Amino acid sequence: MEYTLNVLNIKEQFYTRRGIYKALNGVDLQLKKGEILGLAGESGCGKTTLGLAIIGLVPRNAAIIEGEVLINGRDLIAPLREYASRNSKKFNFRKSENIIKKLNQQLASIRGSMISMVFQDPMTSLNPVLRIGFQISETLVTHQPEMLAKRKLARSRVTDIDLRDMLELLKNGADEKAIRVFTESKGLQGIEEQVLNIWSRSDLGEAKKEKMIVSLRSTKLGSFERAILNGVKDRRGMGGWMKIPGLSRLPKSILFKEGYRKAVELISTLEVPNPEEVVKMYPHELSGGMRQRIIIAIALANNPELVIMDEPTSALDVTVQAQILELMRHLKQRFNTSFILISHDLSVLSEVCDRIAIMYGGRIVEVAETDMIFKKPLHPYTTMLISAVPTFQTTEIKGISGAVPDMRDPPDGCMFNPRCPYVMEKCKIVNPHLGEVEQDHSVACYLYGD
Amino acid sequence: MSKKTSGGTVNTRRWDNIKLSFSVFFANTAAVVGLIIVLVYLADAFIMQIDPGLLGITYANTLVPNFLNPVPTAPSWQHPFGTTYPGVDLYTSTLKAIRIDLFYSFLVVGVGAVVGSVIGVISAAIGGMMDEIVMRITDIFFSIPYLILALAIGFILGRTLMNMSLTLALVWWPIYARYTRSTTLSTKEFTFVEAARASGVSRIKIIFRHILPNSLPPVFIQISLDLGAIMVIFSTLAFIGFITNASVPELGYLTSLGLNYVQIAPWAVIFPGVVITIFALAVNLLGDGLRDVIDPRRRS
Amino acid sequence: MNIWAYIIRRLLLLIPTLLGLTLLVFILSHFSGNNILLATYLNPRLTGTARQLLVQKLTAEFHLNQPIYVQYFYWLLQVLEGNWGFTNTPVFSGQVTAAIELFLPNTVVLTVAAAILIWIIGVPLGIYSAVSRDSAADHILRVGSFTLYAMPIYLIGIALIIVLGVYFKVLPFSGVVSPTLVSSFSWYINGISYPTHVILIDALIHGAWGVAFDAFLHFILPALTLALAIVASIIRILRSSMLEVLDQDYIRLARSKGLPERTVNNIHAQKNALLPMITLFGLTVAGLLGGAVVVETIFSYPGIGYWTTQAFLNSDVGGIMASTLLFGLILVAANLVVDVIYAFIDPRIRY
Amino acid sequence: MIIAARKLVKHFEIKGNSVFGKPLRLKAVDGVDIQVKEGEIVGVVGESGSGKSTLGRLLLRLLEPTDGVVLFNISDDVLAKYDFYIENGELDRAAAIEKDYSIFLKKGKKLREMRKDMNIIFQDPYSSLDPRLNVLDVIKEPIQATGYMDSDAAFDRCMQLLDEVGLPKDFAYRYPHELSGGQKQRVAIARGIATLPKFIVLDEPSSALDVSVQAQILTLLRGIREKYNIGMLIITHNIAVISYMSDQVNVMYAGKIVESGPKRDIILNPVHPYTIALISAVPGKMIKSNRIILKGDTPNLVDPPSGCVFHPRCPMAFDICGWTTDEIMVDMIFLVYDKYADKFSDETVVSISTNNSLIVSKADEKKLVEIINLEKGRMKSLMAIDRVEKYENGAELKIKQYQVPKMYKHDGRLVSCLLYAAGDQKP
Repeated sequence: MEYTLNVLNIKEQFYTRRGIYKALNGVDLQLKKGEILGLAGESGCGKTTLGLAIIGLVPRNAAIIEGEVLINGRDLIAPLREYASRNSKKFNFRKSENIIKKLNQQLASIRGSMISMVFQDPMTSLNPVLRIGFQISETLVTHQPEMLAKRKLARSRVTDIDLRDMLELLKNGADEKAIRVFTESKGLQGIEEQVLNIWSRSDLGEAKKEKMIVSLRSTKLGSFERAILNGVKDRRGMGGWMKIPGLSRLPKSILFKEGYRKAVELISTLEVPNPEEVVKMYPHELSGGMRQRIIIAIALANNPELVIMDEPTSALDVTVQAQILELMRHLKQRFNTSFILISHDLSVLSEVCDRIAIMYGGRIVEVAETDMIFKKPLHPYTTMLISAVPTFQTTEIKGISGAVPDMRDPPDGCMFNPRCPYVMEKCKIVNPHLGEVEQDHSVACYLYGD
Repeated sequence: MSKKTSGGTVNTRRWDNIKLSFSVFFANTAAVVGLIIVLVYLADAFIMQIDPGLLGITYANTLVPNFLNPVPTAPSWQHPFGTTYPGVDLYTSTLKAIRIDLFYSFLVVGVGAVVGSVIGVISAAIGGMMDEIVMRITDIFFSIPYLILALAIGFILGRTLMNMSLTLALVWWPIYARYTRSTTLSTKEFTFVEAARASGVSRIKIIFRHILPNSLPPVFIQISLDLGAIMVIFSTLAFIGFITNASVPELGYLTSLGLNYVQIAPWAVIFPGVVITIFALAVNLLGDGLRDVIDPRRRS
Repeated sequence: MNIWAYIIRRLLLLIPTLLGLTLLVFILSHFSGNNILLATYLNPRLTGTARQLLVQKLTAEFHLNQPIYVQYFYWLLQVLEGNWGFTNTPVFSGQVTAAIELFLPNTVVLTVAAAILIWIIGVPLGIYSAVSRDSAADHILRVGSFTLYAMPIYLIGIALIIVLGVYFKVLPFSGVVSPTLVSSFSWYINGISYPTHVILIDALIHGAWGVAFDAFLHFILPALTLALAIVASIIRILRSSMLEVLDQDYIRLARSKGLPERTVNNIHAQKNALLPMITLFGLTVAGLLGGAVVVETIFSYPGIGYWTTQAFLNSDVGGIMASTLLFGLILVAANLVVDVIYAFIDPRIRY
Repeated sequence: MIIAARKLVKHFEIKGNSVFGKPLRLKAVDGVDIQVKEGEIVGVVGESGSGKSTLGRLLLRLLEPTDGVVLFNISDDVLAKYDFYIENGELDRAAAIEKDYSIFLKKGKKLREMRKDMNIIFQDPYSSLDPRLNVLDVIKEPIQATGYMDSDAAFDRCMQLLDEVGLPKDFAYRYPHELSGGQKQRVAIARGIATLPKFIVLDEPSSALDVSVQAQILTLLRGIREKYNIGMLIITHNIAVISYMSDQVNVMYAGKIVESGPKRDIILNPVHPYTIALISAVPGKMIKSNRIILKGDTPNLVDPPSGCVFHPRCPMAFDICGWTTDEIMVDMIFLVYDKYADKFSDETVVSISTNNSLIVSKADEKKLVEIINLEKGRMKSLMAIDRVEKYENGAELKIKQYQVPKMYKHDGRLVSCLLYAAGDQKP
């Protein structure tokens, strides 16, 4: 089985003044292509830490002492692990900071293009002093400059007749593929997505759409501009003179202009009203729901393999949460991207996830398909967690007695043993490993064998 | 009975807490150095007050000039810091001056802090028109550079040490008023204040029981931090000629004595200056360490 | 909210501040009775009956026999008309307005030069210190800025004098130009063509390159002292503000976008850390003006600050009150400009 | 009734746009009627900015209202009399009742006595306990401040309360920072019930807690209600919590109660379009099929929509729900310049002429009527266009006058929606 993401036995610790906080204690996780995996658990169970560890964003007091994060076979966090294994005794903030800086450099080409993340609080996640369009096009210019160049060049080459032909095709009910074939035959790759996007917009009238498609043809490019764009398109020069500060300004500004156009298309597919105006706005001018859409647009901009969403709806109202969840269901159909959806709210996960993993004490205690988790929960913690959530039907809810373990001094054996009603002697000694007890249903509990 | 046993556990828990505070503080080497230096200065001031003879000094309140040999001489065994015009031994003068400077700095901070924080608390607690007026008054004080304002007020009051510290207190209180006001206002926002109101606690009792105990500690830290800054400004005023009395052992004044000999006797200006700098530096380092201790974020 | 409405509101707030400022100066000059106010406006060169006559005239003009608030009103009228009284100090004796005309340009040049130095030195160092947190360079910068912050301004000045002026003898440290050169330019002596009152600039206007160079050498130490005195706090504040920004969610998002570390620091972090520094500029102006008093005194630099200390030491009430008012006005204006600029620059409209 | 609010209004003044003009008013609570019986749990559910927390604070007089009354500990027949007087304009008699029962008219000793009978438990246990007081002092505070018991008795009472909320006795000397979130909330509950009040406001009592702890806290609160018959008002955004806890439910939107009635009726069979959408938006597998996704965000409370506050987002809105010329103009502009741009000349201008009419210049009124009829289904605002008349070289659109919904009785509940206006009130 080919996995998009393969997390192997990852262990992470935080060094604090009050001792070593053992945040992750051996997490294994596999994710198939196009799958949505839910990650549930109470606060302090390590779900956010895991999400951040996968994308390599660790705080400076963290050490990953063991484990691998493989994305398409590439080990992302190797430098951190190697550093921690070399210095298992002493922890040095400055050295750790240097390692993290290096890691940030190394992962720059992967983050945003292969793997990206959506954070919990939309109010603080966007840079307050940069325009929405800038923040979206930034990630496009960094990872796909050639795509932007191609779009602009195609617009300069396309003729009125081509555009009218395409419009005719669309009016006659041609699908995406037909348009693609048409543009390829004319050598106009890059124009089709622009045409299709305008055509599929629901916030515009037909007359306006036609006008916009016909006016896609841009005025002639200057020969200098064309040379730059051709260079960017063929990935020539990107390594060399683009890096020189003064020289790179011009191509960058051309690309950013194009990025704004692409940003409009991106957020219009996320049902943001008036996308043309929104890209020129600053974050504080938008509501929380709209900001979260922008952040999702940033995450999806480069069609990544994996998007990690950390509590994407927790800060939003119920009706806005419903909007975002609806949107995610659309995205799941449209993009062939895998998602990890982190939430403390099982009911949110039940709406969109294919599988759900339950975390407790820095470990995954149960993974199964969504239906199975609710119909036939195996781990005592899962069972108790589900029965603690009030719903419209329930007349009785049960809390779980006891408190979450102090991860600076976690209990021996199974982390849940002090609160578990079925606790056995061996639960207090050795941690059970996560084993498959039924097809696609794994649990870490001695009640179901070793 | 139950009271006693639980009291025991409280004490151990409190002791753990104190131990943690100490370990946080002592982990910061710079802060510890700061603490030691501040203690040394305080000890010197104390000795000068109680029995200056311990350090072989007879007149703790005046400089002892030597008009037979008024020109500054270089440091030697007899004069470890050298001498300054008019033949004053710098080492003993500095020891004397530390007491004077510390005393008046405490006076400035004390008067300014008491006046300022009382006004700040009242302004925040009452709010409305009162608050607006206090804000405008402090605005006016902030619209003049403090050194200039100090000169102007000092000019009216007359040029003595006591007036100089009164002047600085007058210039300084708006800073504390603003600071206390802002911490008080932010404490007022906590829901425990509202909860107390819902529990029927009277307005005045809420101020004394809930708001003040939570908003004053950061003010106290700020005040102690200002001690260094005040001493610097105090000596600056003395340096540019606030003091007319020629025999007062004050660090800024000592520096100004050697100013005309800067080319031949740099030590005469360096030593008193460095003594002030070290104190201000130590207070800042100490304050940084203290802030670590009360800031729960930096604690963990 | 409309930005112009904010600016108008800000201008309206200026009225109570200005009234308060003038009232404070008036009360101060009035504190020991009418005679001090009178002294401000009494031409010190007059004697005898002429003096008597003037006293009578002033008493009538300022309504000195009437209640104090009436006096304040008439005093304010005089001040608005540009009649700031007389000053009598060793460095200048005559109309206060003439003294301001003579000294203010020098102070402006000094503080502007120091301000530029502060931002050129402080901003990159502060940002660098934060970005390379806990490195050796950061430690050195922190110790350095801590020490500078703790030093009295006069000690910084004296230290520079001892090192650069006395020990290495590369820079002069008194006055604005070498006394030996004074005789070589008649326009200075006669005071005929003296458009800016700043020798450095006037010499340039006259094409006296040698004088200009000499004046420039004289200018370096005061400007450097003033800059060093303020730059430490700029570095410290910028460092902590940058560190705070680097901890924000949007920086994490920028990293998760895969932006190069350089872009994260230069665009995402710096913009946010530097914006609030604009408001800090107002504080810098206060520090610069206060510092100028000390620096000008040490280096005998003929600016407002030097004049103020001379006035103070020579019991010249006209000089003291005029400079207090003048410094206040400059500071108020600077804060106004800062607030307006900030309102325009920061997209988050928070007023 | 233990507490009853009538026409409660709270406007907050915020800094305005103009220089000299009046400050803007944020209408947090705008004409709310609500009541709680002895021993009853009444739920208030709403999204952020609906004014539910402000309402809770008004009921306890932690805020002074802009208008309206809150009557405390009033028997049902006196309340009925009061309502009758108000309805028939006998204000003197109503005022006499207010004098006895209104919490806003109480002063001094009476006010303190009232405080004994009501209390609040806040959302955030982290900031609702003074970090400098230990648990014992926290719980003792209401007992001593209201003079409920003397100092010696208070200590025993505190121990008893700790036991009641499930905390060991030695917690009495701990400080808040030594407790977990759930334990803090238990302390807050102990403080809330210390004087055995008749009425408690629970302001999001479990929102800051994990689900396993939330379940403990909610069960504890229900137990306390059973035991002491305390009337409770629970404020939350979580409909499942409301459904678990309360007997009566009030749904708030933009400062107004839009639907109010017994829990069963409202949760299982909501009738107000907003309630329907809100309940269908609750995540979970069960009710996904016929979910209603509302467009847009909650309105700006400084300038709330006219008529029914919900009409701009309402999927069932019709002609007189509150459409104004501004709203219709926005949609007309879209139609004229965008969707049907090919049918109008470039010089066509849409403008507001009077309170209830729009002018579309240089346009054929027949074409306009055609388009309006075609788009009515999608653009609800167009329904408010009464008729189209020729006007100079263009057309004038006459707009119907909107109505403000009152609380209508419908199917065992009160609902503020014109759809349910009864016979004689029917528009």
